[in-house]
Amino acid sequence: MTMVANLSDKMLVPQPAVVVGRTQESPSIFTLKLRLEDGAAQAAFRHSLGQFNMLYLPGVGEVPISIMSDPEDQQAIGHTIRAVGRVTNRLAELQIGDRIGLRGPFGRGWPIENMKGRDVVVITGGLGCAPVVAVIHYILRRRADYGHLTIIQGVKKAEDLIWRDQYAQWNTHPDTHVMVAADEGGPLWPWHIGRVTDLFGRIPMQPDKAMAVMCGPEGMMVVSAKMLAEHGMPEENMFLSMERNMHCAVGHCGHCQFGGAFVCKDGPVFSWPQVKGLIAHRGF
Amino acid sequence: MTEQRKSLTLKVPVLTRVEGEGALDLRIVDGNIEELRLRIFEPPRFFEKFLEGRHYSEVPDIVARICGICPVAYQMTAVQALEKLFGVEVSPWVHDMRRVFYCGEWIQSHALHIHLLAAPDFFGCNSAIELARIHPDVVRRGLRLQELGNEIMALFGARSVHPVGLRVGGFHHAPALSQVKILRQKLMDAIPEAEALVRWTSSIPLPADSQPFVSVALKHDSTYAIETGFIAASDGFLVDSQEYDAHFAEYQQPYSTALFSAYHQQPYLVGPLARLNLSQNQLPENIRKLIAETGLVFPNGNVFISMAARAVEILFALQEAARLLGNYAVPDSRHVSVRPRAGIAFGATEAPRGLLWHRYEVDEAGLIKNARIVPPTSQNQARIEEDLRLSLLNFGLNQPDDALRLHCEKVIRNYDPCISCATHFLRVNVERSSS
Amino acid sequence: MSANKSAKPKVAVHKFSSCDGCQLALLDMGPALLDLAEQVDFVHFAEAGPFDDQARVDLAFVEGSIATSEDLARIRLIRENSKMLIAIGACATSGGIQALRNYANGMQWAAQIYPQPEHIDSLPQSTPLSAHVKVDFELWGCPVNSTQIVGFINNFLLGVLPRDNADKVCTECKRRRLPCVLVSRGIPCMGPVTRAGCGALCPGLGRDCYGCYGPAENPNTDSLTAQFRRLGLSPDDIARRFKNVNNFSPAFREAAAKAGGTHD
Amino acid sequence: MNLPLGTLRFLGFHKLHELFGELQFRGYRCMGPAIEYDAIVFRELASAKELPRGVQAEQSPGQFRLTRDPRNRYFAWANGPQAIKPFAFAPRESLWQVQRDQEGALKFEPLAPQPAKTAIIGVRACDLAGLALQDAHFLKPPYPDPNYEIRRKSLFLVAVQCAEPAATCFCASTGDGPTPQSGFDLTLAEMENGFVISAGSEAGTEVLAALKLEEATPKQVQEAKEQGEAAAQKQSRSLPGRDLRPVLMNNLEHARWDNVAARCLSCGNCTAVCPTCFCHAEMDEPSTGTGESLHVRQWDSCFNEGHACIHGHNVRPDTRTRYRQWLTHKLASWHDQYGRSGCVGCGRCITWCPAGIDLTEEIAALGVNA
Ligand SMILES: Cc1cc2nc3c(=O)[nH]c(=O)nc-3n(C[C@H](O)[C@H](O)[C@H](O)COP(=O)(O)OP(=O)(O)OC[C@H]3O[C@@H](n4cnc5c(N)ncnc54)[C@H](O)[C@@H]3O)c2cc1C
Ligand code: SF4
Ligand code: SF4
Ligand code: SF4
Repeated sequence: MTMVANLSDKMLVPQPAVVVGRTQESPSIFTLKLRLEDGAAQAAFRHSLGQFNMLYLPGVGEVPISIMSDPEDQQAIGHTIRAVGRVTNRLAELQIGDRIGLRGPFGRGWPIENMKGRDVVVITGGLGCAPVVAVIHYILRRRADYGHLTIIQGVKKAEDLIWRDQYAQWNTHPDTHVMVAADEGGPLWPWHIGRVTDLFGRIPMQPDKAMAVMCGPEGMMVVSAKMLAEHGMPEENMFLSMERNMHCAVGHCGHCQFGGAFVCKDGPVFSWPQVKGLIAHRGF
Repeated sequence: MTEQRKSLTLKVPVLTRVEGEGALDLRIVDGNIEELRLRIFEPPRFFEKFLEGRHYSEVPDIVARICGICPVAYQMTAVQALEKLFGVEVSPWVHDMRRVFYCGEWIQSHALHIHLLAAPDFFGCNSAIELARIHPDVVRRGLRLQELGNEIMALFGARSVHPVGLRVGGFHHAPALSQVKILRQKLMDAIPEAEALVRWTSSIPLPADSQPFVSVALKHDSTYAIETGFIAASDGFLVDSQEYDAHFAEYQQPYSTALFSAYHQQPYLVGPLARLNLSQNQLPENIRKLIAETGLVFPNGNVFISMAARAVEILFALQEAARLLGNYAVPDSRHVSVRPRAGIAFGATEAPRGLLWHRYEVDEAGLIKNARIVPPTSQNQARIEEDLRLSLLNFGLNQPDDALRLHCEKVIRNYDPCISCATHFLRVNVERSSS
Repeated sequence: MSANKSAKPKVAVHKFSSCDGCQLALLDMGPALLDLAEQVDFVHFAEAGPFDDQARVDLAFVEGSIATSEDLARIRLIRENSKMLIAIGACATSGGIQALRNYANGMQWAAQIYPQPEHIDSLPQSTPLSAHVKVDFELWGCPVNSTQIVGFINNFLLGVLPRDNADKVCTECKRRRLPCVLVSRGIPCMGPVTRAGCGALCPGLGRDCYGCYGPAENPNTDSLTAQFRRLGLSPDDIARRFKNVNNFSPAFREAAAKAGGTHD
Repeated sequence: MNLPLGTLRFLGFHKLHELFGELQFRGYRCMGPAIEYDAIVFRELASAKELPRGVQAEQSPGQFRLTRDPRNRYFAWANGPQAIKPFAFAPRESLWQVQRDQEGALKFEPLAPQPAKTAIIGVRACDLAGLALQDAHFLKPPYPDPNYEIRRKSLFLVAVQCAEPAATCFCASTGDGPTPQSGFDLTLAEMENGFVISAGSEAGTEVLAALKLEEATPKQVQEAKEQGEAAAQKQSRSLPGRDLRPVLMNNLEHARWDNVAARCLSCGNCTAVCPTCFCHAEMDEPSTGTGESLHVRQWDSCFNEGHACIHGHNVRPDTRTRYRQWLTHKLASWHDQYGRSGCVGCGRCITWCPAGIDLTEEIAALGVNA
């Protein structure tokens, strides 16, 4: 009993934040730019890539949402959100000027510094996955600092791929390859039909030095990690972002436990060796 | 003057501000009432059947569901009937606290009836919410009293609708002294409010509409009867609850899912006015004085006075509960042990709306073989129709439709009919002949 | 936020076969009822006065079970007229205590009871609303309490549905720091299979829960039945535990049938 | 005047009321054992006279029965359903509130509890061990929980050595009892006509000094020691004290999980009575028409539906995975988190499980030998 906590600790009680920008990315996905109302707090806000905030709708509830904006952007905090349920559907109705609560940043993010100079493989599945998109943006903005960038996305059906233009646009960057696979293709589907893992043989990388960042359905990440290992990537170079139920975000409420780890503070980004023992087990 | 109307059919498809759903059909032909029906169409709920095969200990939780507004009445009548059959003597503490518990229901139900159901009629309002715009203090006072009634019930039963504290043999739980002290203080503080309520209800101008009828209620020689007494009628009749059947008969009308009831072949009144008509001299001194002061007179043949009668009973129930809680102590035991015995159990108590009668046949294992429950609204049904006829003639059949309709509703609401109670399932003793 | 604050939401309260107890969650609120009436517009609430059973509304709270053919037509109309339909109470969510007649031949009962059963309009079964129309939210309990209804309205005013809580009564019992009476008194508490919401009223009085909030999520009625047997209950006793206020909910119905016994 | 920590004194039964008096004089309300619904719980006691003397309890899986203690002692009962947990980690409390004004501006305000200073009399060694684990969890930097901390600091703990462990106790095997070792302000060992008493904190030594007691005789001290050892010997259940990570985590698909799931009610009673379980849920309670909302937290359990929900998917939808989460967290992953097992051997989850599930038996059935 040594620490005396400051009651108004911004990490435990939300601070008012105002919506300063809003973009509809797809019918159900939108991006909010938020600014803490307290100017000093906004100026002091620092996060690292892969961390998340708790966004709070008064009277409704709090949800964990990854921070999308560039860590060097101090004007606003960006969040790309998919409207899926009670809180996020309501967040989708926010307009510029509206206020919500925000606390954060929480958790451990991507080892972005360690990736410098290396080939990077980004693997995501299902619908667009915010935490890795932030990595893509980050690298593309500092293109010269990184080696080959391969973006691999798997979807079930061709129509599930959102941001088609975005993928096409990423593909135009130097040393950047976008590979998309759909289990079921469709007319004018320019990419692979089949499983994502079919594409692994074609990743331009120096496997022993490359790093992988993954986010998406856990089953997909498990298969991807195994395949990458088969292609020669050391397990400790693979990272993934996990999602679990979260209420407090500071390791107290117990909901996000994954074995001995609290995803909120020990993650959400983990290295593959940290999680590989349990991730395949239904129930953890 | 409007000319004498030839014929009129008035239908009120759903009576508002009554508990449960019923309708009124009125047909006037050539200045005569050809048809007048209080039509209760709620589907029957067959409670007596549900009770068959149940253990006696389950009865309080089941019969409560007959009515959300007066569950205590059903629970109390049932447990007392069963205790009498089983030869169970409850402790004085249980006895007193049950009366307090019952007072809570009277306060709650009466305050609800006055403010949410009946009073708006007398101010040309459609609801208490509208009435609150004209008389906010009156309505708030009424709702506070209602809340207090709920609190008393919750003290013993954890909630006021379908409370869970009563059992055959006593209570499940005794509230802590500290809780009782706080509540008692609130009751004391509310007494002046209840007095003001009596004054207010008695100051509301009422139609002069005195009618001859028999009042039936429980009567007790030393207290104002609530949970115990003999069944009495204003014609001097007095019997034990066991003999109810010999004097009261139920019958069906094709338009109603609630049975009608007759006392010696005639309609009769049960409820607060009937009680005051029979037992006003059992009220404490100060209440009788207040009654005299306000000009209220009992016995009274004007059923419109029922609202004031309820106010008087609220005051009485508050005082009575406060009195009984005065020397409260947590008892050593909250209930006595019960050993079932085969036989027939009878019980009667005064539900807020009037006499409630139960009869259970029980086997030696304590399982219910059959049950009969006669709720107050069934008993009032015939009287309501009779009143409507007399009252309409008195009011004048040539009044505009709306006025007629409103008058009928007003008359019906006086009785605070509870349709949920009435249709809990109904049963008549009819001789069925089969060929 | 974008919620349209200009118009108060229109609310209807309807009643079907019931004891009226669930509507009391509103009528028993005390003066707070008047404050609530500031936030929403009760356009139909027969027991409280406002009558407009054909009104188009944002929220319809419906008490009672469907028991007559007339009920059937009425609930369909209410569904059509309501943006959101909320079933309140055991009657509306599981058929209520009157669903006990579903186990017998209801019409036969009517014949035993009424001299002229032909005047009684009664469907063969008493059923929950969800058997006939789409229900947007269910508030369980016999009766529901004001916290549930007002909580629903408060959430609705914020543009969301409340979080559903289908945890067991035990969770509330333990938060109240009550000793478990099943363990300390050996009485057959239904808490472990019953949905939370009442605040563990019965164990709070030292007695057993009798399941009036209906089945909880993931209820292990088999295990509880086994425990009741160990406490000395007969198959009949056990069947009756489940055949109570929420007898027609699938979980309790099945448990009662499995318990065996002769009670019907 | 303080005494050196560990000084042993003797408090005769006739002086027990002085302990209450001294604590009350120092502004503590005294919480002690009381009988409620045929169980032993902690309630505020006005004086030592209200202690239920001569009460004992027989405990077995799913059953708790009060009995008479032939020796008429004060603390012959081993433990009741409640540990210290609810006093520090409230079952339900508001954390903060928010107010939205007409213009839509938000104001957040933390809500700090203001607990009365509370002395708990009759704390057991297992409870102290449990509290130490809760401290480790809630007070861990960088975000110590302020509400927990405030409540925790309001406590003064009077521990009692267990002389009569229940049949469900196994604290000896986990190394947490039956004699309190640390974490208390005062500790008592009940003897024939009084208590050997000593202090474990500054606050405790002050109270002890103020009581002006005789020193305990070497004989009394020896007897107390032997009583503790004998109590440890009496325990019939046990749990391997070692790290069970390897065995449990290698048996995640064992058939026993299905077997226990068939019996488990998934009611969460075990987690509620456990002195170490810390899971809680947060939620919001908007009020009507005022723009105000409370942010509340309350005890949650890994046996509850919402514990592991993520959108459109429940990570632990069934009892098998929920029970496995509970047992593997308690006995295995706790080692990763706090360097030891999360079980302190109090046996509460065994007694208070309405289905009588016994974790020591489950562990054995999973093939783990003591
Ligand atoms: C670390 C982290 C980062 C995330 N980043 C993003 C992001 O950048 N963009 C985005 O759109 N979504 C993100 N999510 C998922 C997002 O938190 C959920 O979609 C959201 O909580 C759903 O809430 P709801 O009330 O709208 O949905 P509902 O389905 O109504 O919620 C139901 C219940 O599940 C819980 N819940 C549902 N999904 C999650 C979840 N994934 N994590 C935790 N609890 C959940 C809720 O708390 C609630 O108890 C992230 C989740 C985590 C854990
Ligand atoms: S659910 Fe229960 S309280 Fe509600 S109306 Fe039906 S019987 Fe009455
Ligand atoms: S008393 Fe009933 S509700 Fe409470 S914990 Fe025990 S079984 Fe559950
Ligand atoms: S404890 Fe059970 S029976 Fe009692 S009120 Fe709650 S849900 Fe109903």
